[in-house]
Amino acid sequence: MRKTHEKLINENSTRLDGRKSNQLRPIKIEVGTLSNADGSAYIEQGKNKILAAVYGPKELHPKHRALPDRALLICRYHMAPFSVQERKSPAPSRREIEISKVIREALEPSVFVEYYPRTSIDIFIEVLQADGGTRCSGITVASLALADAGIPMHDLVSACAAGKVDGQLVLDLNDIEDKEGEADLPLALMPNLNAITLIQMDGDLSINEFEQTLNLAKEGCKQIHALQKDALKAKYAAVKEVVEEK
Amino acid sequence: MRKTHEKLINENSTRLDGRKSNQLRPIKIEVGTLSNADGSAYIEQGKNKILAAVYGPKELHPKHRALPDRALLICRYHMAPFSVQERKSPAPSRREIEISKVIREALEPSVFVEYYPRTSIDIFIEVLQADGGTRCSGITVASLALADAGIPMHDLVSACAAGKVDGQLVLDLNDIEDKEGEADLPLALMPNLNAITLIQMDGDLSINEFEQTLNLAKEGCKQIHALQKDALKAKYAAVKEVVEEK
Amino acid sequence: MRKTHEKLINENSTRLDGRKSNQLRPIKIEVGTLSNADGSAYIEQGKNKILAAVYGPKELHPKHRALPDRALLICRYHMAPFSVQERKSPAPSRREIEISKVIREALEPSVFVEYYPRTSIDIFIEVLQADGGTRCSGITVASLALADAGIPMHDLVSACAAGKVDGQLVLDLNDIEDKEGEADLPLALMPNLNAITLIQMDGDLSINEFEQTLNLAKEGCKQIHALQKDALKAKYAAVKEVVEEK
Amino acid sequence: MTSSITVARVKQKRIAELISHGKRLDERGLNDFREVQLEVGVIERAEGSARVRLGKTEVMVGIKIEIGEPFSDVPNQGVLTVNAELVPLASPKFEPGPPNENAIELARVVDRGIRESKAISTEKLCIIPGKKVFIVFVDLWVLNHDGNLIDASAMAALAALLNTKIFNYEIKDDEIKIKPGYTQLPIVDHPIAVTFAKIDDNFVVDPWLVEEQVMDARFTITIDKDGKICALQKGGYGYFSMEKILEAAKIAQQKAEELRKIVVKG
Amino acid sequence: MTSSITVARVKQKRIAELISHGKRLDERGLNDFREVQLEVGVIERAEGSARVRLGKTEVMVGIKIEIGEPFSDVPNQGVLTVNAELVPLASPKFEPGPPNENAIELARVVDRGIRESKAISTEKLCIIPGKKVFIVFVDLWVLNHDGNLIDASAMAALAALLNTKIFNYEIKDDEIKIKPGYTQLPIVDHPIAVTFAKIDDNFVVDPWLVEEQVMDARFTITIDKDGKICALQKGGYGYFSMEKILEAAKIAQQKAEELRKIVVKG
Amino acid sequence: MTSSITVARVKQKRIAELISHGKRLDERGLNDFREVQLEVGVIERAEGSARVRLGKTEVMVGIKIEIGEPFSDVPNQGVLTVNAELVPLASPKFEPGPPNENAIELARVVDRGIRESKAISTEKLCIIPGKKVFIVFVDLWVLNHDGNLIDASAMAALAALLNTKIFNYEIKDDEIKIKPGYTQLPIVDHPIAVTFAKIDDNFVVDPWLVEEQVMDARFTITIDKDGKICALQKGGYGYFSMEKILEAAKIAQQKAEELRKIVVKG
Repeated sequence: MRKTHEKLINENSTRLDGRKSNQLRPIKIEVGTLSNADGSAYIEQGKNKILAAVYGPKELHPKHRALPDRALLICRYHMAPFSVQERKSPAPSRREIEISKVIREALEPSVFVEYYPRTSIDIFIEVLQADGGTRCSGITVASLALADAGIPMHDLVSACAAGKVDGQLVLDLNDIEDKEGEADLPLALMPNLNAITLIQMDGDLSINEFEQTLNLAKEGCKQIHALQKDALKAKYAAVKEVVEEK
Repeated sequence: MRKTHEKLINENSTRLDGRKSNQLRPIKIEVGTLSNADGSAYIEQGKNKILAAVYGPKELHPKHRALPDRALLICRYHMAPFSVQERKSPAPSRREIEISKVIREALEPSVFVEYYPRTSIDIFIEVLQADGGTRCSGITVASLALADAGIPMHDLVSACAAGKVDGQLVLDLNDIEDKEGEADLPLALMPNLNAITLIQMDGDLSINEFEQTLNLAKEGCKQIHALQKDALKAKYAAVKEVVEEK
Repeated sequence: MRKTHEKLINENSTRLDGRKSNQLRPIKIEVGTLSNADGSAYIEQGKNKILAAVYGPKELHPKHRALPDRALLICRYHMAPFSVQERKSPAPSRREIEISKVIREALEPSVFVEYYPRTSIDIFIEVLQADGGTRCSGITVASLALADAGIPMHDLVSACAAGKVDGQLVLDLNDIEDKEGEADLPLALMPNLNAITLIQMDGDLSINEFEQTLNLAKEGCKQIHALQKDALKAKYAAVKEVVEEK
Repeated sequence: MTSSITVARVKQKRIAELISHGKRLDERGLNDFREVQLEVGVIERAEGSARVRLGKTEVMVGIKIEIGEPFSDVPNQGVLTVNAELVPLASPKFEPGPPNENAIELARVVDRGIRESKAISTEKLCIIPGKKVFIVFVDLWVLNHDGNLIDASAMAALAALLNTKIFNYEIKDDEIKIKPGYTQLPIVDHPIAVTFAKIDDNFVVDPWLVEEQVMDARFTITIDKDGKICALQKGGYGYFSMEKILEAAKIAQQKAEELRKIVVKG
Repeated sequence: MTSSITVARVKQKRIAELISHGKRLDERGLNDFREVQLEVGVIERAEGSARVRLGKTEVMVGIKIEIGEPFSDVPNQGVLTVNAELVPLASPKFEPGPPNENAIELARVVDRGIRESKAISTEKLCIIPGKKVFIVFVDLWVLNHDGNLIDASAMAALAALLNTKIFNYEIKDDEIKIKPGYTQLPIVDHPIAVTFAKIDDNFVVDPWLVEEQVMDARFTITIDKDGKICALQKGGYGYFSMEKILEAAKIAQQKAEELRKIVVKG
Repeated sequence: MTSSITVARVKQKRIAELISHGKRLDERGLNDFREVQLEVGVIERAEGSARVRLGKTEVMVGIKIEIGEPFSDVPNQGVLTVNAELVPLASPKFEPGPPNENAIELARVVDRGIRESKAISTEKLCIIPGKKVFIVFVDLWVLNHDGNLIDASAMAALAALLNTKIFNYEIKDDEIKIKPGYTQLPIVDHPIAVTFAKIDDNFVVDPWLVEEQVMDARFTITIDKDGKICALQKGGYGYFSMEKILEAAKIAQQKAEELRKIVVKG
C-alpha cells in the first residue's frame, strides 16, 4: 500500500481524525428504522453508515435445508456500489462472502437457536457507506436488529476493532488507519459472558502486543455495548410514548 | 444517436422505405410452422423475422411455482446472435428480460388462465432478424401461436407501434426510424374489447401528440388483427384440405 | 498450429520422447489412493497425472432426477489450473463439459446400472497434470475407481489413443504429437467383449488408415487392460496383507 | 381454492369498493401522493446521493462517476448506466441474487425517463472524443418497499443527479490529470414519473403496497419539465381503455409539476 | 417399473424388429436420409445464413464476422467460433439457459468437422498479423428437433459459410478502413457429417427423433471432399463392434457425397 | 429429534470426555499434529508445486506465474492471487460448482498469512512499473479432506512457493523477451498456520475430521518466522474466552516453529 500520509498519529498522540488512541469514533444508533423487517437498526460509526434487517424466525425454503433441532441463521453482508471510493459491482465479492460467514458465526452464539427448530432467521446487512471496520459495525447493528425482532438472546453482541498504527495501539481504526497501519484486529464480544464470538487479525503483532490489542478491543466492545443498550431503551421509550398517546 | 440520414421523410411525405406515414410494413404470417410445439406461428414484418411457439397448458416444475387458481404464463423473448448488425451474445440481456415481462403481461389478459389452474403455458419467441418493433411483431405472432395451440382466449392480441419521425406522426417504425426518430410508442390491443394490454413509450410527445399517436397505433393494431385472422383461416383451410383428402 | 519442431519422428523411427510408433508411454497405476472416496485410483501415463474417485451408489438429490430402473451415472472430468502450460480457469470449460459427457458414456456400458435403481454413481476425475490423451487416461483410471468401489461391471474399460504423426501411425500420442500431428483417435474398449465404448477422432485419415489406426488403438487398450488388472491385484494383495497382519 | 386466495379476494373487493366511492384505505384522495421526504448528499463517498421516503417506501440512490470509453456510435457523449437492486432487507418478498425482471424493469423505466428527457447533457461528459468519457452510474438501492418503487426511485435518481459533482481535470499529452475542485453534473431537464394503479375500473395515483397487491395493472407516465411525456410503461396483467389512459396523462402532468417542486428545490 | 418405461420398451422392441427386417417406421431404407430442404441468405443482417430442413428437423445458421485478436500461437490466422443453442421453442425437452452438454457437444462436433477438414482458409482471414484478424461466428439455432441435429446442423453451417461475404477493407496507418463491396469467405473444403444410430445390433442412418429415443448409441462420421474422415464422435450409452464401425465408415463416404451435392450447389 | 442427531451428541460427549482427560480418539496428545508428509515439484507443468499429507488430509498446491497489470495503488508490486477448490473427489460433502463460503474462507486465510507476513517480495515481481508485473497464482487443490484444511493448505502453499521458479527475461523496447534459465521466486518469510478446535472447554491442535464434526469452534493463528502473529481467524458457532486465546497463541508459536522446519527444509 502506498502511503498517502507520512504520519497517521502526530506528536500530540492525536490521530488524523482528531481522536486519541483509545477513543471510539462518534457513534449514532437507531433501532426499528425499517417498517417491513421484523427487526431493524441503523448505525453511523464515523463515516460508516450501515443498515441491518432481520426477518424470522420463518419457514425455510427449500425444506431440506432446515435443521431438525435449531433455527438456521442466514446472513448476508452486502455493500452498495456507492459505499466506497471506486464503484463496487453489486454482485457479492469473495470478501463479502467471507465476512457474511464470520458475522453469522459471530452472532449465532448469542441466539437461542434451539427455540426455533426447522426455521430460518435471516439477517441482512447493507453497507451504505464504508470507512473501515464495517464488519464490526455490521455485527453491532445486526445484533440490535435481532433484539428488535424479539429474538431471545444470551446477550447483545458488541464488536470493535483495535490495532497498531505508527507503532501505537489504537482503538476502532478507520479506513486509512486500517489500510496503512500495521495491524487490525476485529473483535466481537458478548460482554456479559466475556465470550469472544469473532476474532480475526491482519498484520504483525508480537504476543505481548496481541494481548494488549485484545484488551483494548475488549474495552471498545464494552463501550459499544452501553450504546447498544441506550438505543434499545430509546426505541422502547418511543414505542411506549406512542402507545400511551393513543 | 448520430444521424446517419439527414431526412427520414422526404418532401413527398415518403419514408425511407417508400411508405406513407400511416402505412404498415409488408406483413407475411404463417400459422403452425413448427411440428413439435403445441402451437406456433411465424411473422415477417418488414425485415423482422420472428418465430413463436407455445407449449402447454402443462405440468409445472418445480411445483411450488404453480398457482392454485390459474395457469402461470411463462414468456421468453429471445434474439438470435445473427439477428442484429453486431453479433449479440446469446445470454439474455436486460432488454430481453424486460421485453419478456411486458410481452407476457400483454398476452395474459387475453388468455382464460383460470381454466387451467396449476399448469404453465410457455411462450417462446425467437427473433431471427430484427428491424425495429420486434416486441410488437412478437406479441402479434405469439398470440397466433396461442390460438394455434387451442388455448381459449378473449380475443387475439394485435400489436403495433406508432411514433414521431422528423416531426411527423408515423405508423409501424422500422429500426432507423425508431433509433433516429423523436418518439416510439408500442401498443398492444385486444381490438374486439378495445382493451390496451401493452403501452410503452420512449421519446417526447405533447399530450395532443400522444393522443394522436395512440389513435394511429390503434388503427395499426386493427389492420394487423385482420391479417391475424386471415392467417388463422388459411391454416384451418389447409388443415381441412388435408383432412378431407385423406 | 505453429510447428515448434521440424520433425516429430526421426530417421530411426523414434519419437521425440524416445518411443517407437507402437509403444505406450510409461504407465504407473495405483488403486485405492484416497481415503474418503468409495473407490479411487491414480494414474501416471507419461506426464499425465490423474486422480479418479467414485462415490456411490448413493441417494440422489434432487429426487426427480432419479431413474426408476437404473442408477444415474454422473461424471465430472476437471483440470486443475496448474495442470497445463497457461493457467486454466477452474470453471468448467466447454471442452471439459464435452469430455465429461463422452467419458460417462464410455463407462456406462461397463456398469450393471440396473442393479441400483434410483441411485447415483458419481465419478470425479481430476487432471493434476496434462500431457495429451487425458480423456483416455481418465477413462482408464476411472474404471479402476469403479472397480475399487466394488461396483459390479461387465469388464474394465481400457482407453488409449492412436493417430497419425509425420505421416506415420503411432500409439498413445502425447501433447505435442496430438497438437502438431495429423490425426488423433481416442478409443475406449471393454477388451473381453470387444466392445468399443468411446471413439472420437480429429484429423485426416483415409478409410484404410482409419482401419489401421483403430487396430493400433485397440492393441494399446489391451496392453492397458493388463496393467489395470495388475494394479487391482496389487491393491488386493496389499489389503490381504494388512488384514492378515492384524 | 386456498383460503389465502379467498382472503386476497375479499381484500381486493373492499379496496375496490372504497375506491369506487373516491376513498382509499389510508385515507388519501385518489389523486394524492403520500408525503415525500428528501435528503441529499447523505453519502459523502459518492459523487451524488439522495434518500427519498414516499410514505414508508424508501429508496437510496448513489451516483458514482468513472472514466471509461464511449459507445462507438456516439463517440462524443458520456454514458449513463442505471442499476436497481431489490435488496432482501427491504421486503420479505425480495431475495438475494442478481436483479430479477422486476429490478431490471425498475432500472430501465427510471433510465428511460432520464435518457428520453435528455436530462443529462451527455455531450458535456466527453473528455477525449471517441476515447474517454465520463460514465454516470446511478444505483437505485431500495431500502423499504411499501409500494410505488418507480416514482420513489425516479425522484431519488433525479435528486441525486442534481446533487452530483464531478472532479475537475485537464488533459496533458492525452493523459487526464485531476485538478482541485468540482463541477456540477450538467442536468438540464427534470423528469418526474407518476404511476397509477388500476383497481377494478378506477385509477389511483401512487399506489402503496396493499393497493399494488390487489391492482389489475399499473401505468407509469414520465413527464419532462415542459409538461411533455417522455416515457410510458404499463405493468401487470390487466388492461386499460384509451379514455383512462388519456385521463391519466392529464393528471400526471399536474402531479409531476407538484413533485418536481419538491425534488428540484431539495 | 413405471408404465412409461414399459411403453418405451415395447416401442423399442417394435422398431428394432422392423429394422432387423430392413425396414423403418417412417418407411425409409436403413441407409436413407430424410428429404433435405435448403435455403440460403435468409437473414440479410448476417454475413451468411442458411436454413436446413431434414425431414421435420429444422436448423437455422447465421454467420457473423467481426474483427478481433488472433490466438497468440497462431498470430496470422482468423478465428472460428461455433456455438449452438437448443432454444426451448424447438422441443418440449429443451429448457432456457446456458448451453447444456448436448448443445456443447453439438457445437463442438460441427466445429471439429469444419476445423479438421480445414474448410476455411483461416490464414486469409488475417488482417494485421498478431493484432487483427476476422473472427467467424457460426451460430447454430435449432428451430425444430425431430432427430439428427448433428447432420442437419453441419449441413446448415457449411451452406451458411458458403453463403458468407466479408466487407472489403484497406489498412491505412494501422487502422482498418471499410471499403465498398464484399468478398466471398474463402471456403476450400466441404465437410459433411453422417450419423448412424445403433438399435439392437443394427445401424440406421439419419435417425429421426423416435429412433433416437430408443437407440443404444449413435456414431457420427464427418467426411471431407476427398472422401477422407476428418472427425468422429460416439454418443449415447451403448457400444459398437469394430466391424460395424468400419462398415459405417464406408456407407458414410457414399452418403456424404450425395449430401454434399445438395449443400454445395445450394 | 432424529437419531442421527442423538448419535452425533453421544459421539461429541465421548470425544469431549476423552479430551478432558488429555486424550484423543486417534491417540494423539492435545497439542500434537498428525504426521506431515511433503513432496515438492510434483507438477512439472507448474512453476512451483507441493503435495502435503497431514494424516489422511491431502492438499496439492500448484503455482502458476503470469504477466499482467499491477493494481493502480501499488504500481510497482507483483500480484498474489490465492484460490481454493474443494473438489468433490475429496469428500462426500463437497459438491461441484464455484467456490462456496468454505472454499473462499480457506483461500483467504491462506492468502492473509502469506500477504501479512510479506512472505513474497512483491516489489521484486515488478517488470515495468505501472504496466507489467508478475502475477502469482496459488491454487489450493484439496484432494482428501480429513480435517484441518487450513494448516495443510498453508503448509502446501508455502512449500510450493519455496519451490517456484520464474523464467528469466529482459526488456527491449518496452517488450518483454524471455531468456533462458530460471530464477527462484523471492520468498522472505515463512508463515505457518496453527489451528485449534474448541471441544467443550478445551482446545486441541490440528483437529481431524471427526473432531471438526463435533467442535464448537476453531481458531487459527498464523505465525511468521520471527514468532509474531500475522493473521488470526475464528470459525464455527462457538465462542472463546480471552484466556484460552492467549494460551493458544503461545502454543501456536511453538508448533509453528516445529512445522516450519519440515516445510522449509522440504
